[in-house]
This record gives sequence, structure tokens and C-alpha cells, in this order.
Amino acid sequence: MRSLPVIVERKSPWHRAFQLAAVLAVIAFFFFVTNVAENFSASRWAIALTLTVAILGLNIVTGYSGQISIGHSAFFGIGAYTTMILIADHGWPFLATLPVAGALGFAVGAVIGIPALRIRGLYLSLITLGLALAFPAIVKSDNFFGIDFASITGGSNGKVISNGDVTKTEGFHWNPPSWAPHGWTTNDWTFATVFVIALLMFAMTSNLIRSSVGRGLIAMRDNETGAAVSGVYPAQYKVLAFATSALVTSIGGGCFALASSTIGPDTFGLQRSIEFIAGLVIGGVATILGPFIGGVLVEWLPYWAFEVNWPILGRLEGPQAGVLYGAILVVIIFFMPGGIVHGLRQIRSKFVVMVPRLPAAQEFSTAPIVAYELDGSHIEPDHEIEIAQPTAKERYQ
Amino acid sequence: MTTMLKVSNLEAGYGPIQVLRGVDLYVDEAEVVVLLGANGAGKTTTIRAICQMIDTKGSVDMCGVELVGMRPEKMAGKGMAHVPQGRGTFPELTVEENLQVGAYVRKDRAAIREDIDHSYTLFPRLGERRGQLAGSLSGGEQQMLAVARAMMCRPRLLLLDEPSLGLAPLVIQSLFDRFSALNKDEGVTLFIVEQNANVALDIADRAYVIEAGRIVLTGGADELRENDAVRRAYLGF
Amino acid sequence: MGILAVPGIDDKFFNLTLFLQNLTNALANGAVYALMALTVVMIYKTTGHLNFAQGEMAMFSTFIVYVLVIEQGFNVWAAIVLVVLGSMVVGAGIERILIQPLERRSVLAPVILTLGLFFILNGGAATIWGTQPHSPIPAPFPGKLDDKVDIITNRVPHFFVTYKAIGVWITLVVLVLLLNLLLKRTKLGLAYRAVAANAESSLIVGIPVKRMLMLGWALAAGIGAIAGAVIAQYRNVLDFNFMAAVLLFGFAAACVGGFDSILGAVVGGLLVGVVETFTPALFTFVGSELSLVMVLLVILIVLYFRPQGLFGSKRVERV
Amino acid sequence: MTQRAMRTRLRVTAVVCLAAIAAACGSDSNSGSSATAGSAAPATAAAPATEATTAATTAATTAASSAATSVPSTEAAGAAFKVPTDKCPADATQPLADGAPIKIGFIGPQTGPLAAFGVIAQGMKVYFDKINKEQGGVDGHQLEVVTKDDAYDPAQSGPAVQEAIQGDKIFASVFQIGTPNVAGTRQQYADACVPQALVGTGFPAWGDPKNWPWTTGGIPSYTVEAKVWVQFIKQKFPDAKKVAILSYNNDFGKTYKTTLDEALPAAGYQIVADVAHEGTSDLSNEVTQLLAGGPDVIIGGTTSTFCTNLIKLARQGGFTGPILNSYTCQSIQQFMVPAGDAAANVFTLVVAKDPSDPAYADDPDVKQYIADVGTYGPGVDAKVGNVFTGYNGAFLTVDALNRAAKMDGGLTRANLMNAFWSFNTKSPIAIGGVAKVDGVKDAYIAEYGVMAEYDPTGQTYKVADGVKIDAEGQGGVFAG
Repeated sequence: MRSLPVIVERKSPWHRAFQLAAVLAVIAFFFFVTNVAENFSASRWAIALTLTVAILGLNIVTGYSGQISIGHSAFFGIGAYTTMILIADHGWPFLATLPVAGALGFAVGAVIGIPALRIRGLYLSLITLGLALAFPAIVKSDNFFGIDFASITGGSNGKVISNGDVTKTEGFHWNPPSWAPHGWTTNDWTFATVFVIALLMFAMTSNLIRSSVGRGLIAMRDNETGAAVSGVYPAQYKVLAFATSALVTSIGGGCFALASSTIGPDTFGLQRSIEFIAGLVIGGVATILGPFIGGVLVEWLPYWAFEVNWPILGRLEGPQAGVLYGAILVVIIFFMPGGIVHGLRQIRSKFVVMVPRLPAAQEFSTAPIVAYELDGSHIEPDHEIEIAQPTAKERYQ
Repeated sequence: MTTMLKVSNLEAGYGPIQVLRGVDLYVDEAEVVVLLGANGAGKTTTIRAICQMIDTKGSVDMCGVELVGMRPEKMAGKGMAHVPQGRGTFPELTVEENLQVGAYVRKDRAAIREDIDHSYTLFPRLGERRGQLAGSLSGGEQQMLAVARAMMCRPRLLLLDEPSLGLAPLVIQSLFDRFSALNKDEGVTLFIVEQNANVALDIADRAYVIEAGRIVLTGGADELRENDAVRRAYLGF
Repeated sequence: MGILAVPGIDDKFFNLTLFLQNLTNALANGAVYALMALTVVMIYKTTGHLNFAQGEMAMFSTFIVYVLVIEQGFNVWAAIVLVVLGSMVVGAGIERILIQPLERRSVLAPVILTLGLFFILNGGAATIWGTQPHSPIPAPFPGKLDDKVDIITNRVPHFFVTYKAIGVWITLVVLVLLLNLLLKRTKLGLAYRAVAANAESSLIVGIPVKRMLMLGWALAAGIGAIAGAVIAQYRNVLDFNFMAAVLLFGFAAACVGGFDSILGAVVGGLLVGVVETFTPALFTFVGSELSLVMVLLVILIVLYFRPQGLFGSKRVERV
Repeated sequence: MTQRAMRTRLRVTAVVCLAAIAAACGSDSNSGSSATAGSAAPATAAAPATEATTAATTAATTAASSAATSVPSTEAAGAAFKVPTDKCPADATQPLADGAPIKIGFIGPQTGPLAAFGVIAQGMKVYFDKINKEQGGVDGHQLEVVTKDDAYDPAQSGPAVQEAIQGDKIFASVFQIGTPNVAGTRQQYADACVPQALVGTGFPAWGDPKNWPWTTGGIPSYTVEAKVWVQFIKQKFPDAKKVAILSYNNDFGKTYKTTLDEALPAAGYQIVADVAHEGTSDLSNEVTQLLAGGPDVIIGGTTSTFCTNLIKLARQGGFTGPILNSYTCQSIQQFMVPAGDAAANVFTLVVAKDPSDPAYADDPDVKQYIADVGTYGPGVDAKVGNVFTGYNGAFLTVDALNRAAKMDGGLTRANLMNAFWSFNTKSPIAIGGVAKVDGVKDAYIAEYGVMAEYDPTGQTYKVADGVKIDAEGQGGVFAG
């Protein structure tokens, strides 16, 4: 048996294969949902994807800049209501509503970012908790500082865009275009749309994290004072972090409006924020894959808890499903406190270790090293300086 | 003179990072021993290892009792007291309460009361600020309080982790005078980890120099004072 | 009869008995929130965590009081004392078995654990005692219709104070006094406060820090148990959901007052109660159902000027 | 979905009554003070109630919702309503295969703060098991209840209904709960031609055979109840002038509030206080606001424990006048008894027999119900109103199934829908009147009730000397 862990250099052929496998997995997942899985579960998968986008947004604030936000259900709601109102009352095409949803989310996120400048830690979390509690109340209210939101948002009755089945509906329906593969239903097409948007969002976020902005956020998370000392201007970064995270979450909300086609004020209550946090932590904080796993689990776990005919327990009544869901949360977090992605990484690191690619020896410049005396004259090196170049394996064995 | 503390082949570190690589030293009764070393040489790690604050390998023998493997909170009762780096005061407790906490492991209430009054005589400044929150004291006063608190469990050996940190030279001098007084009058054995070699060597009987996790030099205080390597590295001339 | 027609100020404001009755309601509700804020502070002081399952633990304890009193015929206070002790043991147990192993390995994990506990306790209570509201509700204080002190009854609305409202105040005052006695006068209390102030030096002086964390959870669970019984009677509701909303207000109160201050919890709770009562009564430009939003606005304002809450201690951050 | 535990406690459905309806059924000419209303559909509101209770009453005046005149005259008066099946998938008009079970879906909250409604499914199961055992099911098919959990969140109803229709292939959905939930999913039922019958929300729009033939209402409309209150005050308390309203701040409470805000001034009353409360409040502040207005009558447009607390706090605040109570709080054991003797001078629109009411102890239907629960529903508490609600809903479903089986074309979904649109039967839970609906002139199944006073000592409603309201046949069709 080869000696474990196997060393794999980044960008080496092995690594390329590993990446290819990941891409194949994504395509397989898409194929599974649109063709293999039951048609009705495609709509639940679409909703799950929108939750992953929302949690991806939360990850920017909680994962990468260390600020726990309990208010992301409000941004999710803003995105959903924007899309719903623009489609239901003004007849906008769906894709056109997403930029508006994102912009509104960005604005509200920035506003919430401002108190973040002075207030920190748990106190700021409580402000965001306030946001989560306030959102349903404001949406329902017909007298919020004079503004009658209820008439715009439909108040307690919520809003409906009847995304009915392929042929028979007038009004809004998101039917597969002619070039879509034969046999696709509205559900499959909705899932495909949300899937593409989610991929875009995941790509955008992972680039953001790898950029200088991302490094600034991480520096601020690990040690805010230290980061401030070394040039990361906290005020700007905090507001930016909240705003971008709100933008991503509210775009997730826009997709959620399409996927669920019916929303009400309490769809975006506090329980939604708590669901996002649970999903993020179970998936794996400060990772890219974490929000995906978290979003899927948070949507499907309660469903399985209620629907599945469990081996010993059998079909569960409502409250018992709640107990099972809570127990599963505890078990997951107990055995993988860092979340599933970190847990899997620990397991994987026993077999494969990914190391940065080391520059090949000849890439070093062979120019002689020049030393200067204090008076400006330089000392001639008496011999060619040879740099021994250990291979990657020796270094890390 | 009986040996009070014998440390042999002490290894310790933080997770994968190995800091101490086999430290051997001993402290005899009523002695003042100083451990010198640059930043990151392993001075503080040595004290934390001796007090079992971090996982250690090797042996730490205190008057016949093996300490390695014992839980940190069990150490207080073994006649050893530790004044941590940065003094470890309890900011939200008053000066009096800080002293009372120092005597947590003792049960003899009358004697504790006596010791508190005694420390107010030793450190009159603390007596004046008895009801004040420890957080509001100055650096020097907090250091005094830290020592007084350490004395509250009537230790036979006092471990001090860089007491001079962040104090004015004048304050350091008076502090070290107090330390030698504690040693001479109260018979308390001292083990001081310090960067400020000058002041430390003045009151020390013996000293060790640690570099990169290993003892590189040992000997009497005067002997070390003459050693040019020590002079250039720690005495600065 | 609005003497002074201040724009935006509802003219009923100057109806004296309405003002006094509103004030009484505010302080009673405030005391309820303060009780829950105390449980939040007790845990935050030493562990620095928020326990999302605190409300459900209190609800569960209250249901056990219900079983003892209504089904087994215990005396209500005997049952409460029994349940408080039981709750303290369970609280300490939860901290020791579930929270401590997670403590070192991740910052967010304990939060998720308390969420899991929330669902387990909430679903568990609904499974055992069903989802319907239960009555009669155990009455620690005289709670019949005319158990009240009528002060002004010739004007509309009447100004009166019910015994159970007085009971809530008494419970709060007694608990705060007991807590102060424990923390200020006993060795255990001194050790608990030492761990709250500086956990590492507590270890050095020989304090069993782990047990102090458990003490924090035990105190919170015990206070929660008494609070649950008193709140169930005051709000006249006992079902598997009655504590969820109260806990949120408890979080808000602890946040305003400062998460690590007992005085802050009490003042924070009363402030939240006053704001919740007086916003709809005072201002007409906000719908009466938006008092919750106004409470959150006040918290934002307070925190903006004092980021660590009214009485919280400012944690110095070392680089 | 996941627990909605943190949500505000109780939410109830009933979409805000559209302005059109108010206009249509508002102030048209009053004829005859007491209109009769057929009652049907399930009864008491149990615990966190909401729309789950039964029997509607039309306005004491003429037709409650749209005036009968606006119904297209082409339909012959007596001709039964035929649901259009041209756009339906093939299996909508094929009879059920022999031996295949009839799956009846119940989509509603099983988890979360409103999990109390989950017990409706238990009530349905009791009656279905009884029919399966005693009559071998319907037309040889065994009856089955398929429960789906949407945790009362409209966004979850979509996937839940899709799964029920496409996955479990339910034959019909009965008693779906949540107005936005029903409104959001009725399109799916219409596309799949699956009956969404006897929905458990009090919004008048569910009586609209022309536009939404596959959806029928199952319980009385709150709009109508609010109108009955106004008429009742005018009749019983002629000298009352000032009225205070408390309403739950959700779609259920808003229906009452909007209707009352319009009907009370129209009837010459002054609204001295109009307070909405959240699910989190304990009503102490809100009741103080109500009493500050010095009202003669207080109307409680709220539900569950809020009804009890409104009564207790009002009495403690010195208010001795009449309090009108929503029918969703009719359950004596759960809401009236806890109020104790504060519940004197309290009036509720009694629409159904309450299993916990001693007056019905020897009522044959109630006795049969309690016996059935005993034999077929071990561990199910018969005293809980929602269980009787589910039982009654199942009774009506079986009645419709039997009639559908006899129609030409056999037991098909289309025929079942036609049967749902042609009820004319006496439901076991109704205290009077007939569950009648014909999809042409009368789209509302439950229109019978009695405004009765509650007797706290006898712990029963004085139904005998209450004001009977029976607007059977005058519900008209929804013209919103």
C-alpha cells in the first residue's frame, strides 16, 4: 500500500483530474434533478438552491468577516418581495428583476453596515436579530411612519405568481423555451434557471474571497485591530462586507420567489435567519462548498424527518419530526464542529494532501548575488552560489 | 540545601510547534534563580510548562511530588504560586476580592484575613486602594497586587513571569527590592523569568540562559554578569 | 381631553389613569423581560455564548410544574422549588456534556447546539403534552379575577394592579437580591465572578473553571424555571410555544443593558417594557402592532452611543 | 419545512375581504332581520383555531357575498353545476381503478407554532377507518389520509401540494389550511384537475365556481360573521353607541378589522378603539387601549388563548359590557372555561356542536363521534375541537364520494368535484341548517349559526334563546 498521505501538487495532472471530477459531479447533479428525480422534487431542489445562495451571502459576513448576522432573512425577503411585486404587479420579466433585487439588498445591507462600524460582536448580532423581527411586521404594516407597505406587498395575504404547469395558464408562467430538452416541465426549467444563477453567484463569491477584498475581510475577521493597523480600513470593509453579502442573499431571495411562487410575511421571519445560520455552520463556515451543503440540508432535513418512514421510528408525527431534526443538528455539530466541509477535509487529508506547486529549480535567476560595502563599492562574489533544490516529496515527507 | 524544584528533560509546545526541547534546571530552597532569554526563546513557555498550563513531557518534581500530567487547577495547593505574564488581574473585582481569590484553595478564614492585612502592610499602596476595582490600578500597582495575590496561598516557591513588563525603570527597581525582601525576610524561594537581565541578576543567586528552547548557559549571578556573551546579548554593552 | 395638542402625540396620552395603567403594564412586562434577560446574562458572563434554547428549557420546566401541581396535586411553590433544583442539575449537565466538548473546537458550534436543543425541547414538549394550550395554569400568586388592587376606578380606564403583576416584581427583586448575595458574599460567587473576569488566572489560583461554567448554566436554568412559572401565570398562556417570543425580548433587554451585567438586565428589561407599551400609546404615526419595531429602534440608538450596552463592561481587545 | 417555532405564535388565514365583496354585500337593501343559513362543514375551533371552525352565516340581511342577480342566467335554477374538464389530463375523467385506494390529502401545518392543526388529519383518519371497516370504503375503494407538512408557510405549500398530486396521486385534497397557502396552490389543483375541497379558511373567494371550479370553501367566512356582529349589536343592544375592536395582526384578524371598520360606521356606531395585536403580545397594553375609549361593546376579532385573555383582562379592567367573540374561539373546554366567571355577558356565534359542551352530551351525532374516536382513534383526544372538525370534513367527503360514484362515468375526480359543488346534507357537527351548496346560486356551504350567550356557571352556550342566523341559499357566488 502506498505510503499515505499521497502528495498532490497544485496544477499537477492529479489535481487536474480532481478538478475534472468535481465538474463532472456538478453536471451529474444537474442531470439527476432534471431527469432522474421525480418532477415534483425539482421544485424543492430549486428552493434548496436558492437557500444555498442566501447562505453563501451570509457566509461573506459571518464566515469571512467573522460577524454573526441573524438578520439575513430580511435581505432574503427584500429580494423575494422585489421580484414578486415586479412580476405580479408590473409584469417584469423574471431575469430583469434580479438586478433590482440585488441593488435593493445592497442598499439595505450598506445601511445595516453603518451601525456595524461602532457596534461589535454579540451586540451587533442583536441589531441584526432586530432586523429579522422587524421585517415581517413592516411588510404587514399599513402605517409604518406613514408608508402603507401592506398595499404594496399584499400584507398578511402574501403574494402569488401562479407558476402553473406548462400549457394551460395565462398570466406569469416560467415555461421551458423551445430549445430546452424535450420533456422538461416548468419545475425542471425553474430549477435550471436557479442552477445557472447559483453557479454564477458561487463563482463570483469565490473570486471575491480570493481577491484583495477577500483577504482584507479575513484579516479583519481574525484580528480587527491588527487588520486596522496594517491598512485594512475597517469602516469601508465592514460596510462593503454587509452590502455584498446582502446583495447575494437578496438575489437568492429573488430566485426563491420564482421557485416557491407564493410568499407571505412570515416566510421571512426569524426562523429563516436561524435556518441560514444553522445551514452555514453545519455546511462549513468560511468555505465555498459549505453553503451549498448547508442549503441543501436545511431544506431537505425537516422534509425527510417528517416524510421518511424511518427504520425503527416509523412515520413520525409533526412534533416528533421536530425532535428528530433537532437531534440530527446536535449530532452533526457534535462530531463535526467545524462543519461538514472541514470534517471531510480532515478525512481527506489522511489520504491526499494538496500542496502548492513549487517553482522548478531552473526558474531561479542565476544572476550572481551582489553585495555592497558601505562606501558604495561592491564586493565580487568569489564563487557561483549553488542553491540546492529539494523536491516537493523530500520537503514534505 | 534541599532542592525544591527539579525540572528534567522538559519538552512542551503549542500543538505541532515544539518550543522546549529538553530543559533541565533546578531551584534550591530560599534561592533566587533567574531565567534569561530573548523574545520567543521559550521563557514563558517554561513557566507555563512547569505549572502544567500546557501539555508537557519530561518531569517536574516539586519537593518529591511529580507535577507533569496534573490538572492546572490542582497546582495551587502544592506550595507553588505563579504570577502570569501581564499580571493576570481580575479587572472587575476589587483589590480585596483579588486577594481573596488568591486564597481560594485555603479554608482557614481567620488566617486568610490575617494574610490580607499583612499584604496591605507589605504593599501599603494596595491598602489605600482596597475597595477599588483592580482594573483601575496602574501597571506597577497591578504587578504588586499580582504578587500579593500569589502570596495569598502561602507558597514556598513563587514563579514570576516577566514582572518588569511594561513598567517604568523606577517602579521595576522598587519591585525587585520587594522581591529580594520577600526572599530574605519571608524565606520565599523565587524563580524569575526576565528579559531585564540587569535588575534580575542584581538579586539573583543563580541564573540560566535559554535560547531556542534549550538551556545554553548556567552559573552564579556574578559569573554570568562577567560572561561577555551574556553581556552583549542581555546587558547591552 | 388633550390639554396640549402636540402633533403626533396621541391626545389620549394625557388621560391620567391611562398613563398610570400603561406604566404598570410596562413595568410588569418589563420585569418579565428582565427575568429572561437574567438567564441570558448568567450564561454570557462566563461562557460568552447566547443560549437559544433558554426559553424552551424554561417552558419545559413550567410544564413539569404543571404536571406536579395540576395532575399530582403538589403545592405550587413546593413544585417550583423542586423543578428549579432539577432544572439547575439539567442545565449544568447540558453544559458539561454538550457544550464543553464543543467549546474548544469552534466558536459557532455551541450556537448551533443550542438551536438543536431548541427543536428537541420544543418538539418534545409538543409530543408529550400535545400542541393545545393547557389550563388551568399553576398559580404561584393569587390569580383570580378580583385578585387586584383597585386604585382609581371612577375614571376610564381603571387604574389597578393585579397581584400576579406584583408577584412578577417580587420574583425579580428576590432573584436579584439572591444573585447579589451569592455572587458578592459567597466564595462560590467570588470564584464565578473571577472566571467571568479572567478565566486563565482563575485556573492559576486553583478555581475549577469548568465547574463555574456549569454553575452559569445551572443558575440560568434555575432562574428560567421560576420565570417560566411566573410568566405562564402572568401572560395566562401555557402551551409549547409560550416562551419563544418572551426569550427574544429577553435577548433585547440583555443587549440594551449590557450582556454581562445583572443590573443591565433589569434596567434593560424595564426599558424594553416601557418602550413597547408607550410607543403605540404615544405616537400615532406608528401602527399599534409595530411596538416591537420601536423597541428594536431604541436598542439601536442606545448601542450606537454605548456599544457595550448601558452597564456592560468594555472588553479590551489585545492585538 | 423547519420548525417555525420562533415565529409569532398564532396565525390564522382568511384573506382580507376584497373591497369588491364588501361593496357587493355591504349595504344593499335590508330585508328580513334574521336570515337563515344552512350550516355544514366541520365545527368548533380547537386550540389555535384559525379558520378551522365551521358554519358560516350570511349577513342577516340579503345575500352575503355578490348579489344573486349577477350570476349568469343561462344556468337553469335547479341544474347541477358541471365542472369543465376540457383542459384536464385524461385521468381526471377516468374512474378509479378497481381496488385502488382513495387517497385524500391533508396539506397543513404539522410542525411549527401552528402544529395544533395537525390533529385535523387524525379526525379524518378516524372517520375514514370507520367507513373502511363498516362499509368497506366507498364503491369498494379503501379510504386513506395522506398528510403533507407545510409548517404554515405559503412558500412550502407549493412543493407539498406538488408532491401530493404528482407523487402520492391524491384523489382530492380536503381542508387545506392557510389563505395564502390555498391561494398560492389552487392553480396547481386546477391544472391537475384535483379537487381542493372544503378548504379550512374563511375567505369568501373560495366560492367562485366560474373562475376556480376546483376549489370550494369549507368554513364560514369571517366577513359574514363580522356583519352578523353588527346586526346583532343593533338588535340586542339598541342603546350601545361606542364600539372597541381588537384584531389579530394577520390576514385572519385583518378580515374582521376591514369589514368592521366599514360596517360599524355605516350602522351608525363610533369606533372608539381599533387595536391590532401581534402574536407575541400578552394583550395587557392592547386591552388598556380598548378600555381607554370607554366603549359600550368590545369585539374580539382574534383567536385561541387571545380570546380568553381579552375577556379576563377586560373584566379585570372594569368593563362589564358585552364582549363579542369569534367563532374560532367557540370551544368551551379550551377557551371559555379558562376565562372562568369573567366570561359572563360574552356572545359567540355558535356554529357547531362542541364535544366538550355538556349540552350536547346526549346528542346522537356527538355520542357517535366520541364512540368512533374511542374505537378507531386510540390516543386521540375527542374533546379537541380540531379532531371533530377533521371527522366532520371526512363525513362530507364520503358523502360526496358516494354521490360521485353514482354519477354517470363512475367515481372520477371530475364527478367528485361536481359532488362537492352539490351538497345538500345534514352534517353531524352542525347545530342546525343544512350543508347546501349548488355552485350556481349558493357557493357557500356553511351559512347557519346562532349568536348565543355563554353561561359560565353551566359552562354551556344558551343556544335556545340565541339569535338564529340562517342564510342558507343566499350566499350567492363570489363576484370579487
